[in-house]
Amino acid sequence: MATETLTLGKALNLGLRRAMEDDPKVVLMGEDIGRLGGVFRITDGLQKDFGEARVVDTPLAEAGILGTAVGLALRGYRPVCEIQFDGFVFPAVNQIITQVAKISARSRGRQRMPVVVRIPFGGGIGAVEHHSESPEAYFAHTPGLKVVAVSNPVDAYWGIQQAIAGPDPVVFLEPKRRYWEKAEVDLDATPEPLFGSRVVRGGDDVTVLAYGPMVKTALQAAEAAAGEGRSLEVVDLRTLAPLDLDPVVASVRRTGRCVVVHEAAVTLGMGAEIAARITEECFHSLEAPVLRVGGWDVPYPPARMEEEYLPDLDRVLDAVDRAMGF
Amino acid sequence: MATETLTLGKALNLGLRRAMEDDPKVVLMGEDIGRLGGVFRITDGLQKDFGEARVVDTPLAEAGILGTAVGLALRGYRPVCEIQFDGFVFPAVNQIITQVAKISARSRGRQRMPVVVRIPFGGGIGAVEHHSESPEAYFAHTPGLKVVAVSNPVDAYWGIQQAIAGPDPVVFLEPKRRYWEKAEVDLDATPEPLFGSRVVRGGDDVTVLAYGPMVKTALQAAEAAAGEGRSLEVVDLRTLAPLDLDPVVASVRRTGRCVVVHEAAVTLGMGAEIAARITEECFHSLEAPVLRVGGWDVPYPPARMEEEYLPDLDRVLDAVDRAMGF
Amino acid sequence: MSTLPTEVVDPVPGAGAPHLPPQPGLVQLLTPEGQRVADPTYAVDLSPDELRALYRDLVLVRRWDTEATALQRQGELGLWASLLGQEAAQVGAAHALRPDDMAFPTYREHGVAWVRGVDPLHVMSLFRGVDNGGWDPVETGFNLYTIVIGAQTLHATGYAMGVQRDGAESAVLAFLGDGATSQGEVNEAMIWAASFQAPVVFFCQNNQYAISAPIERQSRVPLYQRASGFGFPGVRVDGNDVLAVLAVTRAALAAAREGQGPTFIEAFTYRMGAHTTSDDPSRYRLADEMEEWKLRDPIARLRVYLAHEGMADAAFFDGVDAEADALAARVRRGTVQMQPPAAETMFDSVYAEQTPPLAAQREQFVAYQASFEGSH
Amino acid sequence: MSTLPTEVVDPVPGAGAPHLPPQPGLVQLLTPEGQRVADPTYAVDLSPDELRALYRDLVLVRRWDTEATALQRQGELGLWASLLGQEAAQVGAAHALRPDDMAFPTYREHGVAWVRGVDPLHVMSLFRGVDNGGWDPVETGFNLYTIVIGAQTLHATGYAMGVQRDGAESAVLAFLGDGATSQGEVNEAMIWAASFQAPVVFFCQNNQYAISAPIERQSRVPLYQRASGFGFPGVRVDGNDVLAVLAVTRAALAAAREGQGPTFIEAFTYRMGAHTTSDDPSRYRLADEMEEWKLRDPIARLRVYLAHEGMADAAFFDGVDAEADALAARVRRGTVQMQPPAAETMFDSVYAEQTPPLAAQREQFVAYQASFEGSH
Ligand SMILES: Cc1ncc(C[n+]2csc(CCOP(=O)(O)OP(=O)(O)O)c2C)c(N)n1
Ligand SMILES: Cc1ncc(C[n+]2csc(CCOP(=O)(O)OP(=O)(O)O)c2C)c(N)n1
Ligand SMILES: [Mg+2]
Ligand SMILES: [Mg+2]
Repeated sequence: MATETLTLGKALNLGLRRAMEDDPKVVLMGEDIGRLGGVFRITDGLQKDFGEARVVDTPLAEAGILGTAVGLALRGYRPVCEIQFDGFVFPAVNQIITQVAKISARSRGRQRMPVVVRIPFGGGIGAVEHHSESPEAYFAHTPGLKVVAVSNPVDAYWGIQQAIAGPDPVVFLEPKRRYWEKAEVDLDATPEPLFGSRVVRGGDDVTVLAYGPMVKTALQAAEAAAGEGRSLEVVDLRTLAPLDLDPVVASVRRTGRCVVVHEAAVTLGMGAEIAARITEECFHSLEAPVLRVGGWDVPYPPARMEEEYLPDLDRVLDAVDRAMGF
Repeated sequence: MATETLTLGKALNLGLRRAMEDDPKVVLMGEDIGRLGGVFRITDGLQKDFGEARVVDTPLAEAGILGTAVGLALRGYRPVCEIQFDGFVFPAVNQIITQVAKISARSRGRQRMPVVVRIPFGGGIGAVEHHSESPEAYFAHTPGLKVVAVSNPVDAYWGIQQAIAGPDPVVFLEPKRRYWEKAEVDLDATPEPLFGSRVVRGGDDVTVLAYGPMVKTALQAAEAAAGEGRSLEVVDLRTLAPLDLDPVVASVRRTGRCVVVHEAAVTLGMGAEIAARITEECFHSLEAPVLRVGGWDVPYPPARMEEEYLPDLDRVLDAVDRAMGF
Repeated sequence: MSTLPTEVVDPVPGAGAPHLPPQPGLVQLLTPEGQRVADPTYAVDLSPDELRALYRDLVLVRRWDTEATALQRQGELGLWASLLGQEAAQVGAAHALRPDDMAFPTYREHGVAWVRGVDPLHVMSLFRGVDNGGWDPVETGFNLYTIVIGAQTLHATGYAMGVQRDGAESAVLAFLGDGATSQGEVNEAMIWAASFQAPVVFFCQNNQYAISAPIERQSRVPLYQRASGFGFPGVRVDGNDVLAVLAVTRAALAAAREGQGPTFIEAFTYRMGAHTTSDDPSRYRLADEMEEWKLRDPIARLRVYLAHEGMADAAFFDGVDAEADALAARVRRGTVQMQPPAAETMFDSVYAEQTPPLAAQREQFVAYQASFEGSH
Repeated sequence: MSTLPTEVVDPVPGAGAPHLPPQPGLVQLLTPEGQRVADPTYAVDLSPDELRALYRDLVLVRRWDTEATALQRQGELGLWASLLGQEAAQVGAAHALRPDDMAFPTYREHGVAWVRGVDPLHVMSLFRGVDNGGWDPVETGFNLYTIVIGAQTLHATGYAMGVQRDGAESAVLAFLGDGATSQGEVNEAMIWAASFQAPVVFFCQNNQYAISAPIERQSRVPLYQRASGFGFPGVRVDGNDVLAVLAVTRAALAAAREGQGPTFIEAFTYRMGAHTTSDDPSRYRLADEMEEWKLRDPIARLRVYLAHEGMADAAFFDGVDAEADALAARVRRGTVQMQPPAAETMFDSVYAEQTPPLAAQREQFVAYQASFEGSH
């Protein structure tokens, strides 16, 4: 059994490598992903081993990356596009929303779009403007897309392979500030399904939902809460479209309280949808409204103010307190 | 007192005219808005009267329209951009989200962005693909933007003038299938504030929220419900960012039930945010969860299937029934 | 207000005031009067059968187009985007394609669809609002229509990159309009195609207008010159001359197949109808202009040539007309009968692997619809 | 896999293997060896004072840049985008601007900022993560930095359309990189500028790389040729020759002011440092290349010229160096002291008219922050 200790970034790198070995139709495309190996080195070494036809350093234009990916997909390829930073996905949004997301329905299933859009997302790395965005809600609101946000090396390793192997377009969100976090990854395990949420810590008092970078934050909050005798159940949503709320519903029916955490602006962030759905499903079990902890409704601030912008352990606990106090 | 019977489209046309008379810095920009007067004739006659410098037929590129609007705004102009149809706003989304929405915060208020983006939105006109979209949630989720959706000629006439006169960027959504609906407009009245919702029909059993084209649908539902002895209070939200939920909260505290209606896909549509907020504000008054009636989570279907896609009177009443049955 | 040159622009030769003599630099093999002329670079040598086939296609697609416009007026279509005047550009370009080539149309390439063997009824179903075009893009080598201006040019380029990776000797033809040349994505497609020397040919029908915007709004210089800025050849061809279009497109596709990279073709033509049936061109263009372009009709000149050369007689022409009427009748019959699929199918091809929430929505929808059965 | 020409591309003259003799078509007025040469089209006639002022600016911005890189290494900045090697392109272009002109930079135009009178500390505050650049764009005629590649070229063009509407005789200078030329929006900016004959000059610093992507990935032909496809002039200038850059930019801005429309300037230069302090250029470029470009240093040649012509002596050069050190010290002192504004200010300039929900969020935030006072 091959178990390795991998960072999240390295797990993605290995996952991409394995996907490329498994299927010669997999083509990686993006800015600086070849010779440089990507600004986060997620594609490190892949161009050397698979050649320039399969790891394509593109011209500098995100619409071009996604638009040509559509064409490659129509020709039978499985393009995996890297968007260098979250804030630079917007030039590609026209292709993603009007083409990638719609082509299967447009063609009544004759044409499929096995395109993966990898986006390092979220803040917390002290970066300049546009490098710390959390654009997931734009995609999760768009019918035709699937959206995944991994939180750990194991899901990163398997998730990227599953996303690539799947027949539908996937916006694959990578928590950039967790790229250097490590875990043991069993490279031969049977992976969990890509589109499912998972209870990552059991608890009884409040159900805390998170995804991507905030899973660690939620777990830290649960640890701290335990010290004060409060028991939080933490769910890693893993998939944002489709949302897998079954484990959440089961949990909330038990706890009666729910807090959702994400970095994206709270207004119309994932928390909004989750709150609406959970309230509908668990109406009679809820002791308090579903509370949301998110980024404030302001443009992501300069790096030296981001600590006050981002949800942290304390803000999660504050929401837990408010939920308990209802 | 000058009261005229105006269609919604004509009210916009007059409102634009008045805004241009009031402020020589107002410049209209868009595809086919000049000689043709726009595909919906909303700018009819304005180029003839104000000249080509103030009513600009642009090259065919939406990013170009929004990007040059930013520059004009930085030079002290007040650009009003027409996006020909909702589905064609996406090429401009990069400029709207990364520039228009952020420049005020980026410059700490030194630079303001009095840019209005007019978008005929929504379905129901039997159009081909991309001509029936409801993209409001993308904008309402974006800090820095204001989003307005008018439902009637009076709000259209005043709203467009207020949006143009204001100092912040406004995505101004026009319910295209209601362009031909008429109302009396008092051209000299004192308008209501732009950013406020309004109770348009009083009622006691369920609060129904709508905006843009769905206000009429909600009112029709209320009428039908009244026939069956059920009293619906209908609120025209009018503004989607900022959301003015005070009248809604007051209403729901009384009715205990709330249904939100929009054409956009239900997942992460405006209904999600409203449900989350109303539940938080009215938790102890709610007799049922806030229910959402929206477009299905599929790409907008071909015209001859749109009737089954779009919320209508029956679907609103169905949700009302479910709310009552909780 | 000093220098506002919004409309005072350099004339694009032949655009504002078209005159019959061909423009310098315009490739032409058949004059508007039906005379065969030579071009220093481009030639075609077609058999009488091939020439008659071209003529037949031109007449048939025009007849179909006329019928479609009529059907729209009668409420049977939601919309129609007429190709009137652009038949030669489309039929000529399509005849240059080999079966293994791939075409990426806009929303107006009914003539290309026809030549690629797409059933006209599949095009009609889109404009009727029944679906988004029901043909098989793989079987026909003709992608679905793309309505978002320019998006398909990137798809074509990416597809051509796939052709390269397959080591195939196919080429890709990307259609676009003159207005589309202003879209950023179209320019990116040209940058990509140049950078990767992808086997794609950009075929721009410059029909002088993007809805109401005259070509001068998009470019002050002839459009075909755009390509040189990206480092590949551009050529302007008489878009109403089916022979010239065929010759130029064939050459460009051959170059693409041979690894010489992209070409930009500007087919200089004219939209004789409205932009679509929703449009009112009298608001932005003069009748004179149309009168001049009528003299350059793409079908008339081939007819004159065929007749004059004795390659076709009255029986042939009558036969084609009869065939055209039969096609129109078939199109009409098929169109008026078309019904949309069951509404719940809108849930079925959003994803290849259906998601549980959408499956649940579908169930909810079906149950809700069923609740009305018998009631209304 | 047959013809995959991803790296086998036509050489852009002088990009892959730069050699000292100037490229044909490259405007140069001062050779790398410090010799004044004439150009058939462009001339400048500068007084010794003006030449010394140019030299001073070149040295000062380089010194500032060096200090900033050091400060980043010491953890005082989050990031730094070095202008090393591009001083002449930036200082030359900036000196061509008049006070009433407007410049739209990317994120690397510290040299332009300096010449426009922006306090270097305002640039430092951005890279320290304290704000997004605190200078006043109106007062300095220098817009805020734009990080989304190319977005500013449209802003510049729109601003220039405003200048037209004002009847003003100002011009606009839009900065962009070689990589940026592939963005759709940049091409749209050129289309707009051409269509409206807007008084904007596109100043592209071709520093041979977009992070790791060599210029050949963006274009197979020299970049300045892009403009001709859009119908306006393009010119390639030696970007390491401050005199030539000044001459060419002045001429282009003058033409813009006179209503002759846009120009595209390709300043052929080289990024001597990393893309930013986060980058590791050893992964994608060879040391040789840098060695060759060192011989074309933009400062050395002006120094040689000044000295040789007797326009500056050791005292002058020493004085400039001392000034540079003083500037560096001031930059260091100011930078390490900079603190972010109070966190709640992030709510304050999202809108000019604050919204009630955001005001409520601010209150909530302030109350929440206050709840910790004294506790940790
Ligand atoms: C991105 C986008 N913007 C706007 C439109 C609306 N629209 C449809 S056709 C058209 C004009 C297209 O002109 P051109 O490219 O010359 O093609 P033509 O219609 O003349 O064949 C416009 C503006 C669209 N379909 N897509
Ligand atoms: C839209 C967008 N995509 C990607 C990036 C990330 N990025 C920052 S700089 C850069 C390269 C820019 O190259 P070039 O235009 O040549 O300018 P240079 O950095 O060489 O001055 C990239 C890809 C970005 N800032 N914006
Ligand atoms: Mg056209
Ligand atoms: Mg560069």
